Amino acid sequence: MNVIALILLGSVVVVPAVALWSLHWASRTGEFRLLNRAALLPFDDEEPVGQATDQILNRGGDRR
Amino acid sequence: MSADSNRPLDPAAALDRGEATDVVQMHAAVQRERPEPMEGSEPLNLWLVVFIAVLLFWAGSYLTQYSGGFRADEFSENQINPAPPPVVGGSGGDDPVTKAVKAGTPLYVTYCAPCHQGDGNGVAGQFPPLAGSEWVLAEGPNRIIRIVLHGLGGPITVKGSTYNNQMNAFRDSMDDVQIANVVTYIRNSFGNKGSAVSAAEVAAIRTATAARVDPWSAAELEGVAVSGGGEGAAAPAALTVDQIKEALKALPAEDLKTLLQDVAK
Amino acid sequence: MSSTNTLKALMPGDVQSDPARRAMLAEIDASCRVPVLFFVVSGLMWLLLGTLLALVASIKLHNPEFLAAWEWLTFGRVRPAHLNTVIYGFASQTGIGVTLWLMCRLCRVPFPAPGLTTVAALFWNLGLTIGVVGILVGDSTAIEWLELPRYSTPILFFSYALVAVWSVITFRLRRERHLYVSQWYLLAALLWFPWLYATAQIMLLIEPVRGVVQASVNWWFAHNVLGLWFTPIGLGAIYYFIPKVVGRPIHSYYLSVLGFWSLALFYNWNGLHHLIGGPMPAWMITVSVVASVMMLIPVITVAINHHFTMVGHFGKLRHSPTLRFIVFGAMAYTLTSLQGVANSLRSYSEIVHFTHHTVAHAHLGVYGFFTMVMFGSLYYIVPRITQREWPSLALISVHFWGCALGLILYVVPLSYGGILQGLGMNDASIPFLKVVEGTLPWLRIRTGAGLLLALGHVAFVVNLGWLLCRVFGPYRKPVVELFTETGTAAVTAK
Amino acid sequence: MNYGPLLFLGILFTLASSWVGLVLMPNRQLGALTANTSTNDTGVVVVYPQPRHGEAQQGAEHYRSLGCVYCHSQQVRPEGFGSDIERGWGRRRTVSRDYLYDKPVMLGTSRTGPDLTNIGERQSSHDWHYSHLYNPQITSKGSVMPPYPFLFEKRRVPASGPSSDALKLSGEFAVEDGWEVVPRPQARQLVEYLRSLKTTVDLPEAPLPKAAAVEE
Repeated sequence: MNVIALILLGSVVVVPAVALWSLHWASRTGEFRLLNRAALLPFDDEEPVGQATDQILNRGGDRR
Repeated sequence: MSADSNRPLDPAAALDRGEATDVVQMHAAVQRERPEPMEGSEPLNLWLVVFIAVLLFWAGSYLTQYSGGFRADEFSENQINPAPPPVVGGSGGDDPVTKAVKAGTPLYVTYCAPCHQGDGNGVAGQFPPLAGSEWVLAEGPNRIIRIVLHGLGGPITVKGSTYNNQMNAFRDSMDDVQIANVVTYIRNSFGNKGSAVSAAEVAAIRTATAARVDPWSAAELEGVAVSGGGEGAAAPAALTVDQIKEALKALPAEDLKTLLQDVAK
Repeated sequence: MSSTNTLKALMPGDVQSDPARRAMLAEIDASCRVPVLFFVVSGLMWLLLGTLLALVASIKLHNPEFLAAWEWLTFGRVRPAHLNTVIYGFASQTGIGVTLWLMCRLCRVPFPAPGLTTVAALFWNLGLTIGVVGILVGDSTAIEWLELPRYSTPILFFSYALVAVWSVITFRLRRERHLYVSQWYLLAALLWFPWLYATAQIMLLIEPVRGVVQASVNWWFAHNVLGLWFTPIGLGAIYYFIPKVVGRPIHSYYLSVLGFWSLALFYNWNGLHHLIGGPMPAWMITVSVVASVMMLIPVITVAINHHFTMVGHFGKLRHSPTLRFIVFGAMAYTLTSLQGVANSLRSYSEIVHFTHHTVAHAHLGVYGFFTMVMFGSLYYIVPRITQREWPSLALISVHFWGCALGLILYVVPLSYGGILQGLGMNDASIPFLKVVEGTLPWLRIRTGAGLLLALGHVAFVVNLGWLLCRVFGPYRKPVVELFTETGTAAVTAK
Repeated sequence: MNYGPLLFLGILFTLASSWVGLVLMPNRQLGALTANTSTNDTGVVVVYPQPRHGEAQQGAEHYRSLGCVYCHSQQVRPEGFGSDIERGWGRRRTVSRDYLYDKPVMLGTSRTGPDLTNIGERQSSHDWHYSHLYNPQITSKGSVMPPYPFLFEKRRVPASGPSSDALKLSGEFAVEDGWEVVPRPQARQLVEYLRSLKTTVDLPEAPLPKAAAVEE
């Protein structure tokens, strides 16, 4: 058995373990709470949710 | 949010050009909108999860099957089901011509095609054609074998056109069998129809011309009988006695011994 | 309207309307004005030069006698000069500019070091000028994606270090506890690139490793410049601008998480699929093939996420230049990634490897995806940091259609021609010169497509130059009247 | 995902994984590779590969500088994968050991022109290479390779008579009487490099195919 094979096989065990642990940690410490807050981050007062911005092309017709 | 941001900042200080004092007016320039509220943190779709699981399974099996044991010297991903060892010109009928043509193909592509082109028509003004060439199709292969062994230099007329270029010697690149195969290939391809050439013929000419270093000239070759000659008898008529002597001197002792034995036979 | 209010209630108090908040946004935009504009404008200058070099190289491929007498304009020098000007001159600089602005906006802090970063941008351009001239005079390293000669790279690295350090400091200073998806991608790009670049420099140019290990490092690096530098910046921008322009949060947070981590895990293993059939031990290539196929996970995830955010809002493509470019880029990302998965399969690679198909694929990725996303971002960012509107809508249309049609005309025929070329090459009974002859029509179409792209670029540069002239002139208000009728009017009416 | 340090560690860890897998591991496996020593049919000990010296090495620098690698690959794919071997680009696939002393390794990713792994074996004639570099149309009509006139010098035939290495140009490529085209040192070195490109030696991991005994 080659070193590389061992490392690959080892990582098959270690990587999911680390992933599971970090998921557990994340849910315990509230990383997944208030996701809406994070999702709303791009919006601000000037350009709030529910308002499309940057609508500058093909507006000529509407104006007249 | 830090405390100081609650204090209204001076908008003029915020803009280094200080041209707009009214922040609302300033931002009006970038406000163009239409209402449409929505929000989302949709859970994962079940089908997506299934798809990912299938991919992961495939990845594992592909990795185990085609990794060549993670060895540094295993270059084929198929070592579980190895390809048959490549044999050039293995089977292909009993006909020696067919066999030789098959074995000669890769040799032609490697050594000859760069100049004489894949279709054997050469390049006008540069490299003479092999297709229909009187030099190739001569009754016997004595001249063509010599050309392949030692190359050719100086002007030569082929199919009515004159060419003046330099052809390589291939005596070190190919052994007798290979030269026999490639000459047979040339004599039986591009519409050519000629007899097969045997390795023995090549060997005989190779031995007879062993001392030769320079490429042939067309004039010299004209002096070589197109066919005939057998073991050791292929010494070209054009050679003088002195030339032969010199050639013998140049031979390594062992080769000379073998040659003498051959002649004695 | 009620759901908007619900969302507003979820936002922290200080996000809600107050003058301080507005002033802060203005301050943030103003703080990155100089460095971002410097990176963007110099990036576009490199784009023009790169386009010119590309046209020369493209013409040379079907007219080999074209400009053949000059050594410094021979194909083997123009081509790497083109690649390096567009990759390190245009794409990287524009990418850095967009990254800076997004970072500041999302972290809610003004950029802490505008002056220093502008100096860094100066050095970046200096290093690159030296490097590109070096390639043209014959000092190219002939290592793909890393052709810039050794003497130019320390300057680039120094400059990059300045930019990255201050971007990461901006991230550390963030006044917003929550992290948005774009920030993950941008932070990752900022950290991944120096590692890649330093490793490749050391192992290939400073103290070269032995034999084919160089090829391994080369393709690990080259593919990751795309995968771990441009892709995260591009995706970060898409994740920001689609919600921003359509006015609606991203479809699913969970898909974002899955997409980000699967990209981080798989993309960096992809590089060695460029060596299929090559002199590498089988396992290295197999690992890369597997990782390339696994890229289906992040690609499909991200595509679903973006698509469902857009659903019901496609009509906005008509009105928003940003959205047009960004959505085009997002679609090209999906396409080029799927094409990449196919190209990395051994049986398909056998045909398309070594052909112009790969060239088309690379352009679909770097141009169709990344460059288009950058253009879209600039249409959004520049008016905000300069407080000026785009002067000409017609030029925006010319830019979009020139680039979009040019790219389609580039990629589709050349991909097809590449497949024909590959099939021809794999049939030993077809002479090589016949195969070459067969590629000529596709190469000519490519030159035509290049002209269309060049037209788009010129339109964009003219529009931007026009806008910048207004910046340096007196402040003029008419921009508001020109383009808004619902926006400002509605707000002030309330 | 609001915890910065975790994000930071994840970002570094993912790249570290491929850095170990695709950079450090190959270097560990292949970095210590050595030349192969074998005895050929005639009993001569062959050490392969050998570093390039002199003109051939200088030629490699011109090959790099002129960007030949953007159109010409230097790798032969295995039998049954593509048609490299049928096309005569090499008699066996190339393996890691073939590139032991190359700096940089110019495997190439494009075959706008043919593969050059074995060009020294396929075409050893100086004249052919000179004509081909001077103008590819002389030797390969219809090629898209650019001509390299700057590697050659057009000059008056010296009083001592025409140079031995003057190009034999005829037809549309001929130069005026009393003039000749001779290769500059760069052309000479480049051709030496091209002629040194050969993979004709057996390696245990990539044996040459055995020629079937055709003559009986």
